[in-house]
Amino acid sequence: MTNTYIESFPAEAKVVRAAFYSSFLALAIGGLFGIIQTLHRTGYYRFMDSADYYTVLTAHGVLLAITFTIFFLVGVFTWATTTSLDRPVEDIRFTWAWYGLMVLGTVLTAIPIFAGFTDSEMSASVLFTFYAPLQGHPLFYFGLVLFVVGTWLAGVDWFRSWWAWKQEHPDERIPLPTFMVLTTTLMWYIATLGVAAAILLFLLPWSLGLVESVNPLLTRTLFWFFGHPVVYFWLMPAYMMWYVLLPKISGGKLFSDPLARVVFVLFLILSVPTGIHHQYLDPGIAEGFKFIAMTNTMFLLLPSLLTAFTVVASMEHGARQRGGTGYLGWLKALPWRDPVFAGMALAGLMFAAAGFSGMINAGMNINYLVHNTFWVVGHFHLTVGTAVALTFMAVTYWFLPQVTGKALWSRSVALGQVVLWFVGMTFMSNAMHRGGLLGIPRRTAEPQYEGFEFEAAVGSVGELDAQIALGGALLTLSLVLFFANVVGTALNSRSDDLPANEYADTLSGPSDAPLVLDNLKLWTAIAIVLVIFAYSFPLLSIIERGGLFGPELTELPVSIGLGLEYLWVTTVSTVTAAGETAITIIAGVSS
Amino acid sequence: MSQTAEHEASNETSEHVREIGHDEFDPIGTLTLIGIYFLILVFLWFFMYFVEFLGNDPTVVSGTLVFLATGERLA
Amino acid sequence: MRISKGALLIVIAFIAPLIVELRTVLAWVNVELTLLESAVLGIGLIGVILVWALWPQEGTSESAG
Amino acid sequence: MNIHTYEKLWLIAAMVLIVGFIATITYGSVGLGITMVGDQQDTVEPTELDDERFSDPRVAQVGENEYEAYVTAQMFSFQPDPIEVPEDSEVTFYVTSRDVIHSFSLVGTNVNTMVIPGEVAEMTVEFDEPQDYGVVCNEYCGPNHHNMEGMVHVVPEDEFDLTELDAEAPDEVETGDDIDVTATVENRLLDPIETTVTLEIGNETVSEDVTIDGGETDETTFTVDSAQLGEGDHEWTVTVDEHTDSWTVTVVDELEDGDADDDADDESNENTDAGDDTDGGENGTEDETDTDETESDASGGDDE
Repeated sequence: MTNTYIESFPAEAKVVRAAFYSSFLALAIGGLFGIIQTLHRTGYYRFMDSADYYTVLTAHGVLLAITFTIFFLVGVFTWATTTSLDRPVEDIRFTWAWYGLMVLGTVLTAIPIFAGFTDSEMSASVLFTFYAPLQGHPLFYFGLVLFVVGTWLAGVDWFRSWWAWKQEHPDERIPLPTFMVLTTTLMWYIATLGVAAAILLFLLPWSLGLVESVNPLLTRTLFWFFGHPVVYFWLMPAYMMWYVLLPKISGGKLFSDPLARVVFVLFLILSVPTGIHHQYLDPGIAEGFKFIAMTNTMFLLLPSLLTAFTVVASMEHGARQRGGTGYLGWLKALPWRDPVFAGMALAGLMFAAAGFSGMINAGMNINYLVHNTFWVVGHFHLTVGTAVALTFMAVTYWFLPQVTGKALWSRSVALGQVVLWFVGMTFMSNAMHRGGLLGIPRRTAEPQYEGFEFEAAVGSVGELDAQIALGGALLTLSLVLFFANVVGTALNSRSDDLPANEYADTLSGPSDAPLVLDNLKLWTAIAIVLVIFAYSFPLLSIIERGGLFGPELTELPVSIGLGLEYLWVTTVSTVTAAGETAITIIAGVSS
Repeated sequence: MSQTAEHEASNETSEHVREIGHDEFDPIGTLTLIGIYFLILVFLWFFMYFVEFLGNDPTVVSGTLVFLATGERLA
Repeated sequence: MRISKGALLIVIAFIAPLIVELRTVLAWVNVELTLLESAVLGIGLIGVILVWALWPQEGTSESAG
Repeated sequence: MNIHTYEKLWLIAAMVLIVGFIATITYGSVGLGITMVGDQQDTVEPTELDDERFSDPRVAQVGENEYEAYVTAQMFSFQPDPIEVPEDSEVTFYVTSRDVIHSFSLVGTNVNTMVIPGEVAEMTVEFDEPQDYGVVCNEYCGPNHHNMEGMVHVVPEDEFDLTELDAEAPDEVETGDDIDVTATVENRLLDPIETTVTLEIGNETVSEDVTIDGGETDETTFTVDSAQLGEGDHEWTVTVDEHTDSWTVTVVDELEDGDADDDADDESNENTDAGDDTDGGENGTEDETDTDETESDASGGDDE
C-alpha cells in the first residue's frame, strides 16, 4: 500500500496521464521547432526557405504557449481538485469529453498550420497572436474556439466537484489547491471572453467571407484582453506547485495559507484589466488608457512579489527543519539532489530574473526601448519557457510515479536535465535580452539587414548569436533527456515503493484567513467591474474611431444572396449597443 | 491536511533534524535573500531607465516641450 | 566534500549567468575581456569552487553563499 | 489574519517598489516630456490613402527647424526610403500602413511605433547630430517580413534641401529643330534657395543661376540646336545640386509622323519623370535605379 494518486483515483489518473502525455507531445514538436528556429535565425544552419520560418514559428508558439501549457494545467488542476477535496470527479465521461474536445481543437488548429509547409492553399502562418488583417484558414480559428470551449468545460468539471463537496462540508474552508483552481478558472472565464469575441464576432466570419473587413486595432485589443491573462493561466499551475508541493519537497510547510489565498485573489481581479500594456505603442489608443493599464500592471507585481517571500520562507522552513543554519547557510541544507526540488528552485530563480525584465515591459514610456525587440522573447523564455516549463518538467518527476504507479526511470538524469535547462536558458535568454537592447527585432527569420548593422557596445552580434545557438543546443539536449525519462518511466514495471500522494501542510493555516477570501462571487464581481473600468472606454473609443468592422464599415456591401452578412452586422451592432447601454448604466450608478 | 502532516513526519524523519512550529520560525534567511533581490531590482531599474533608455536617444517627445527646449538652445 | 554533489552541481549552474555577464559588467569599468579570457576565467572559477567543495572538511561549515 | 513582521516589511518594500516604478515613468512623461504614440490622429482609409500626406509620402518643412515626415509602410517596404532630414531638427513622423500591421522602428533609438492600417501613428523626434539610422519593421507582416527595412538619414544642414527636380524634353526631334529642355525645380523649404540649374547634352554644358522662394516653383528652359548634336541618340542630364534627371533625345533625319506624335512622345517622357518624382524627389543622393527598385518593390507588395 503506497497511497499513490493512481491507487486512490484510478479513473482520474488516466485522464491526468492522457493530459500530461498530450502536453509532452506538444512540447516535443514545439521544442524541435525551437531548435530549428534558433539555428535559422542565428544563421548557423538554414535548410528551409525563410518564408517557412514563420510557419515554424506559428507552430512553436501555438504548441508551446497554448497546447503544452494548458494540457499540463488541466492535468494538474484535475489532480488538485480530486486530491484536495478527496473525491473523484462527478462524472468521468464528462471529464473525458472535455479532454477530447481539447484534443480535437488542437488537431483542427494544427492542420492549417502544418498545411503551411505544403503547397496547398490552406495555411495559417499568422503566428500565435493572429493579428488581422493577416488571415488564417477558418479551421485555425475554429480549432482554437473548440480548444477554449474544452477548457471552459474542464472548469465546469472542477466547479461541479467543489459544489458537490460543499454540500457535504458546508462549514469548511475551501482546501487551498481547490481554491487556487477555482480562482484561476474564474480568471480564465473572464479573460477568454476577449478572444472568443475576437474570433466568433470578427475573425471567423471574416475568414469565411461573411464580412468584408475587420477593425485591426479592435481585434488586436480583444486579443490582448485575453493575451495577457493567458500568461497567468500558464503561470498559476506553476505557482500552485510552488505553494503546495515545493514546501513539502523542501521538508517544510507552506509559510502562510492566507497569503496564498490573497495572492490568487489578486491574480483573479488584476490579471485582465492590464492587457493594454502590450499596446503601449499602438496608434489609436489614448495615452491615458495606457497609463491606467500600466498602474494595474504594476500592482499586479504585488502578488508575485508576495509569492517570492512566501515560497522562499517555506523553503527556508524546510531547510531549517533539516538542520540548516545561518543567514544564507540554510540554503545548503535544501535537497538539491532531488530533481523535483532543484528544478522548481531553479525555475523560481529564473522567474526572479524574469520578474525584472517584466517590470521593464510593464513601464509605459520605457517600452519604446524594448517593444517588439528580442528582449521580449528573452523575457517570455524566462517566464513561460523556464518558470513554467521547468517547473512542469520538475513536477513531472513527481507526478509520473503518481499517475503511472511506476518509479521514475532515473533521478540522476532528471537532475542533469533540469540543470541543463537552467544553463541553456541562461545563455539563450541572456543573449536575447541583450540583443533586444541593440534593437534586434523579434519574430524575424533573418535579423540581418542590408542597409545597416546592429551595434553592440560590448561584444558583438555574432557572439550573441553564438550564445543563443549554444543555449538552444543545451535546451534541446535537456528536452531529449526529459523525454528519455518519460518514456523510460512509462516502460518501467509497477512499483510498490512510491511516495504517497500528498501536498504540503501549512504553518499558518486556513483558519487564519478571513472568511471573505473564500467569497468567490465577491472577487468575481470586483474583477468584472475592474475589467469594465479598464476596457469599456478604450474599446468604445476604438469602435467609434475605426468602426466595428474597420474603416470600410460604411462601404460594406450587403449581399442579398447571402443575407447572412446583414444579419451578422445587425446582431453585432445590437450586442454592442446593449453593451454600451450597460456600461453607461454602470458608470452612472458608480459615479 | 493534518493527516498529511503526520505522513510527512513519519516519512521524512531521517532527514528531519528538528520540528519547527509557527511561532518559533523567523524567516531571517528569506528576508536576507529577498533584501538582496530588492537592492538588485532597484539598481537595475535605475540603470535600465536612466542609462539604457534615456541614453538611447532620440526619444519620442511632445512637440511643445521640445519647441521650448529648442528655443532656449537657439537663443 | 563540503557540500552535497547536488548542491555543487547547482552552484556550478548558478555560476553560468555570472560568467556570461561578467564581461559586460567589466566593460563598464573599462576592462575589456576577450571571449577566450572570460572562458578561461569561468573555468578557473569553477575549478576553485570544485577544489573548495572537494577539500576535506574540518571544523564547522562555512556559508555557501 | 496574522502576517509575520518580515513579511509585512516586504509588503511595504514591494509597495515602495511599485510606487517608485510608476513615479519614474510619470517623471519621464511629465518632467522629460516623453509622449506615447496615441490617438492624436484621425483614422484613414488604408486602401485609399489619397489625402495630401500619404498620396505622396515625403518630408515637408513646417517651421524653422521643424519638419513633418509622412511615411507609409506596406509589404515589404517603407515609403519614402530613405527619409532625409537635417541635423538639429524637430521631425514629426506620421506613419500609416497600406495593408497589414507593421512597425516603424529606428534601430538603436527609442523611436518605435506600431503601424496599424486605418490608424496614423504620430511621433515627434529631435535629431541633433548627422547620423544614419536603420529602420526595421519589427512586427511580422508576411513571408518577406525579414526583408522590410529602410533608412533615416540625418544630414548636415548645408547638405539638406527639399528640392524637387523634374526635367522634360522631346524624345525625338528632326535635324535642325530646336530641342527645348525644361527643368521644373520646386523648393519645398520655407526659405529661398540660390542654386544653379545645369544641362549636359552631348559635349555641351549650359547652366543658369536661379533663386527660388520658399514653396515656389521655377521653370528653366534650355534651347539646344539639334543640328549641332547631329543625328543619333543623345543623352541629356539636368542637374540641380545633387538632384539629376536624365533621358535620351533622338535626332532623326525626318520624323515619321506629324506633330501629333510629338505630343505623344512628350507625354511618355513626362510619365517617366513623374515616376521619378514620386520618390526620387526627396532623396537627391540616391541614384535613380535604386529608387525605382524601391518603388517596384512597393507596388509588388501592393499586388499581393
